[in-house]
Amino acid sequence: MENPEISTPIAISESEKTEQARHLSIPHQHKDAIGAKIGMWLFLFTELLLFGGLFLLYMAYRLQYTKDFVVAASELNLVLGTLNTIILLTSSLTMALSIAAIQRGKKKLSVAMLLATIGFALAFLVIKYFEWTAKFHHGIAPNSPELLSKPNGEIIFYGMYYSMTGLHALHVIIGMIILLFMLVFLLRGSISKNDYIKLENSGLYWHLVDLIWIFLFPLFYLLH
Amino acid sequence: MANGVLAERLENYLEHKTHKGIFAWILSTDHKRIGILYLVSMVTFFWVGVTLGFLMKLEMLTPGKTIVDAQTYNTFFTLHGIIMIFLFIIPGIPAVFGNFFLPIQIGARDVAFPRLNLLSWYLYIIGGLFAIASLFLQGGPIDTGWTFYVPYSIRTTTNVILPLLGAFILGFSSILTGLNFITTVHRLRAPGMTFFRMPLFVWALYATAWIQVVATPVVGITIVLVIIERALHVGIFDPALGGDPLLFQHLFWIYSHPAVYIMILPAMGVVSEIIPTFARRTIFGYKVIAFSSLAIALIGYFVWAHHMFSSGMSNTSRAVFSLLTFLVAVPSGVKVFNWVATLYKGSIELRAPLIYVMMFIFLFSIGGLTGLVLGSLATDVHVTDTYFVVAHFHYVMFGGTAIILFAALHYWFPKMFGKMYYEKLAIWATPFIFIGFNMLYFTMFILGYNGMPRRYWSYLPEYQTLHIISTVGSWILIAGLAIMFGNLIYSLFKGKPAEANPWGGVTLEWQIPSPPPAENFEEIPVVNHGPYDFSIINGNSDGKS
Amino acid sequence: MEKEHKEHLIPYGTYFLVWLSLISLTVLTVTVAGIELGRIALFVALAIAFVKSTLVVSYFMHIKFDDLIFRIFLLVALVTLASIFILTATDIFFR
Amino acid sequence: MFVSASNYAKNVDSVMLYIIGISVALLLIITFAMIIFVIRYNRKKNPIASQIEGNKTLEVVWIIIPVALVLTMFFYSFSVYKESRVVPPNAMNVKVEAKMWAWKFYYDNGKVTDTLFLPAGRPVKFNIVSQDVNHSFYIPAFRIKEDAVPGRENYMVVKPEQIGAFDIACAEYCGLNHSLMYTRVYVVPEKEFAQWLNGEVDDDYLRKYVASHSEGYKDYLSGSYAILFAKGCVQCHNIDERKGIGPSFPELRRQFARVNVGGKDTTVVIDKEYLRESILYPETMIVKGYEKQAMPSMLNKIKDEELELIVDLLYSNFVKNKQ
Ligand code: HEA
Ligand code: HEA
Ligand code: CUA
Ligand SMILES: [Cu+2]
Repeated sequence: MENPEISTPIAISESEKTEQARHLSIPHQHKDAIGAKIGMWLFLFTELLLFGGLFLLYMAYRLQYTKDFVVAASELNLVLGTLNTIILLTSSLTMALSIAAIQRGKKKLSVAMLLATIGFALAFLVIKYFEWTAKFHHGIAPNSPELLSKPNGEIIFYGMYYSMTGLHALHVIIGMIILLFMLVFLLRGSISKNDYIKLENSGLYWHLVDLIWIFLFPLFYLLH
Repeated sequence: MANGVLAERLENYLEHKTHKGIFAWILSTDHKRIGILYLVSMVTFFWVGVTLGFLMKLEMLTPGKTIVDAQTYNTFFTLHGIIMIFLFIIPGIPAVFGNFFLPIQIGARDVAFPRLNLLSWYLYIIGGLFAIASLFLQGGPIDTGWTFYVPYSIRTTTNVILPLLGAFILGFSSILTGLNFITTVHRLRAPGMTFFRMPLFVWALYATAWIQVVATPVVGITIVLVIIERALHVGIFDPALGGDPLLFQHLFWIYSHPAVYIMILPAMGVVSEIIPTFARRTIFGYKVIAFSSLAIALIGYFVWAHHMFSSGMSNTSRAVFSLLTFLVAVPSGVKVFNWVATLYKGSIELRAPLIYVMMFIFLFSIGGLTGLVLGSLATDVHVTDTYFVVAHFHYVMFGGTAIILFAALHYWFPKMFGKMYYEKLAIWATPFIFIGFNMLYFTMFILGYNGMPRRYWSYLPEYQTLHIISTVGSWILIAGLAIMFGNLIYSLFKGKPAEANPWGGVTLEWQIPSPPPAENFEEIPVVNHGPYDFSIINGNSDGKS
Repeated sequence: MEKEHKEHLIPYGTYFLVWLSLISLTVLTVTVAGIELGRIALFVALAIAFVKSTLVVSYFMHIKFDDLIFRIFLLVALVTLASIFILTATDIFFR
Repeated sequence: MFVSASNYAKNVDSVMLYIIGISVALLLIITFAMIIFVIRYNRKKNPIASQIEGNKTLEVVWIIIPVALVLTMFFYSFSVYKESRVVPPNAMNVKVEAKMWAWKFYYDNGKVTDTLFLPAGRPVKFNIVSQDVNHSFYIPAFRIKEDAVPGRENYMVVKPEQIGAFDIACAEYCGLNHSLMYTRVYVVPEKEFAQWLNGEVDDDYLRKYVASHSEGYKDYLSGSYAILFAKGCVQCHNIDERKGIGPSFPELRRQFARVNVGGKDTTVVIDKEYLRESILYPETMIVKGYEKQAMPSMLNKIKDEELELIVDLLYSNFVKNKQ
């Protein structure tokens, strides 16, 4: 502490001040697209970590019950799973195209692509519904005697399966609702070539849903 | 200050009403009003928690039953823990003082997403009501402890789902606040306000916000899983279905350890504001303090399993987590040293906020240093789940964060409400708080080392003497707090009007009138020096303007 | 703000290409799963999933064209996630 | 301080001393520095502050020193702790089973007890399991505990060295009677232990042995409710107000008990005599509302001093109208 550095006030001239102000000031009434996007990404991280917790559980249980997991996984319907993967990937494409279209001011194309995305989302849910009900039909539902008679590892496998795909399906539903709102905004013109951050953010959300499925798919359907 | 004169004409935020009556508050998106909303609701919830704490201490007067039976006691400490952790100490400083001062300190007019900010408050209220509602429902209030360990939380017949849902919603509220703050810091700094010109309070909030965003979802999912396991019997954690209770503990602490840094970092930020102001000199080691906040936030993720040393996890894990725990203590130590060094060759005025800060440094150091005893395997396995832990966390949470809440309340009271409190009374409260606090909690260290487990409704008679001292301490403490709160509440109505800058502070909030105008700044300021540049004030020997 | 977006207009074609790769990777991973690979099967499946997700994040989610800050943010989140996994592994792999 | 009944316990105490010693030193330095600065650099004495922004060397020093200190703490602590995790080849096995709210101990030869008996000088490996929820097997005198988690088996190693009787507590919250889940461990010499294990002497012999061979031996139930659990009382009588198969203990707080004696209702004063009678000859006086199922008589099932203990325990903790 022998050599104190004494800070001196930095005098700043009046002209320099206004110069800085002009450069940096962001009037707060204005919409801040980057800010909104930062907010959205941060939200996506929370989603990532939310599913991260589930993946962590999956990892632990899979290590503990490797054999049971393989047995149980072979009972899932690979065809439906693959189909759903393709549907979701395609919906991601149409989502991206919808944004690309509005960036170029092509409203009609944008609306069409958005509709397609919503359609794919619906298709995904319908397939998921059939998958689940088929399982329920075979008596494999939480707390069903059929399931409880299986080895512990399989009970846990289905516990993870239902909670992870269930939570994912919930996200698809929420995503669909958001996209429906975006459709309305798009038609009303409050999303336009000059201001499409809402659509962009919804797109980010939608891609995240896709992203999670990309990992769910091999972990549940491709175990042999 | 110069622009204070100019701003005199502006309507302050308390006068500026966008709606009528109560709606001027609950529909306002002004960050200052939202801060006050949080303050009021938090104090309300908080007194419920305090009352429970007080009753628990009464029950501990004698072994066996003193005033309540075992089941009631179990619900008491559970609700006490839930309220204190989720409703009081986690949102605490960020939601009240962060909301109020973060935008002002970086020269912004509001946070990045004002409406989201108000939504956070609503979620906070809803979550809080959920947590408390179980008191009035069939089946009785939750009795799992605030840690909700499975399988007990799956088996007990009390109302578990509702408070869990409450905790989930509160987590959501916390996430939204964090997200808002990060975006605000990145997007709304005034011209010239570079990252290294930000006050350390802002740095602390920024680091905290990151923990809120990346840690909270983990507990969110854990809670959801317990709820669905309880409601639908999906096999996840329940050992009867093949689940592993230890995984619950991992997931729970992955959040709840970083959460203790959510509690303490903002408090540390406040300390870094108060000390320079009253020592009238720049902070010692600005960058080191700023980076140690980030370091704590980061390393804070790597130590959670020190809560599980006796749970049966692998020996490797025990060693790794013990080592990491010791390392996380270092950045906190660095901060303490820097604060003390900031007093060196200062020009110190010993006002109430600084007294609270000194109390904080002492109490938090005790709490933190006993954290080392807990981080060490040999000793932790003896004292884990005993009153030693109870003492540790009251020292860090109450002696640390809550004491700084008091300090912050005194420091910023004039600015928030435009009134001065009675300095003498504020100072008079401190010895009561200090003595009461140490009687109440220091005894718990001894109890714990002597083997008195926590969450015990009854205990062996040999522990009684210490329990009696402790209970008497709680009465002295409450007397001190009553003086302090009484003073503040009285001053709210009868206090003298406060100047714009009563302490001679140099951060931006002191450059605007008290209370601040509705828009904070008439004109967004241009920043051209670091946050604690007292060289201008030091020019004239009596610094106050 | 509009400026920033207009600078990185991605051609429709790019999106189609990305989509094509995603679909082929899906087909690949399903086929590979049919082959008996033993222990490494999981890693192959995860590696493919990782490539797919990188594609989605870089192109569909524009990370590749956005400000540096977004990449740093993403890194922070991923590092957190990774450390949680690794540290939990010190327990579950050594029981 | 209180007893440390093994070498390991003493080692833990030295780790504690080491950490606390350093901590106290640091705490004093910090506190004194703080107070001295506040006095010395008071505004009156020092009206103009020096604007010291930092000092690289100093800051590096106070990062390095704490790191070094905590590393020594870690290694010291870890080297001590290892002893409780490494199972020595000559270790004896005892299975510990926890359930709400009692302990059971299983020995290798099939013997089962509800208080624990251990030979002095021989390492013991406890295999800890739970029937229902989490508990924690805690012996303060040995400075060690390990959770009992359902669905898995945890272990810990202890080497008792001192003859004596020590408390065993449950240290993980497990519901209503968590605070009453006490029992005891009796440490006896190898020879006596072997005799007991082979059935040559009974529990009581060991208890008496401990009572006469250890210093400062306290009454083995020292006010805890353990005996009520060990003897199974709490299976029917609750310690809190809830109704069980029999009346709850807090019902003893009433001034009189309304009882049915030989088909006639009367009231009797609740005193020690009443307690004793009710335990030994429960069928003679049945509390109103509980006539359906009589309690088994404890005559010849408990020893006289145990009876006195229970009576004292109930009398001092529940009976409010003491004469
Ligand atoms: C504000 C909240 C807060 C804070 C800041 C801390 C800080 C720390 N805590 Fe604490 N802790 C809790 C809240 C907090 N804790 C709670 C609520 C629980 C119990 C939960 C429950 O079970 O209900 C708990 C429990 C807990 C445990 C588990 C105990 C058990 O159940 O067995 C452990 C174990 O390692 C621990 C360690 C630490 C450490 C090492 C720090 C460190 O960060 C402390 C760092 C600070 C210092 C070290 C002091 C200042 C520094 C100096 C004076 C310089 C000298 C420094 C060195 C030589 C390093 N804590
Ligand atoms: C910040 C957190 C906090 C605070 C302030 C307190 C305050 C108190 N606590 Fe604690 N306590 C916990 C957090 C806290 N507690 C937690 C997490 C647990 C664990 C629960 C569990 O095991 O599940 C616990 C457990 C716990 C136990 C252990 C129970 C057991 O294991 O059997 C006991 C025992 O007596 C106790 C006592 C008290 C008392 C007497 C008070 C107080 O009543 C003392 C008096 C204090 C006041 C009268 C007021 C203080 C004022 C403020 C802090 C600020 C308000 C200001 C503004 C909002 C601006 N508490
Ligand atoms: Cu068993 Cu607590
Ligand atoms: Cu911790």
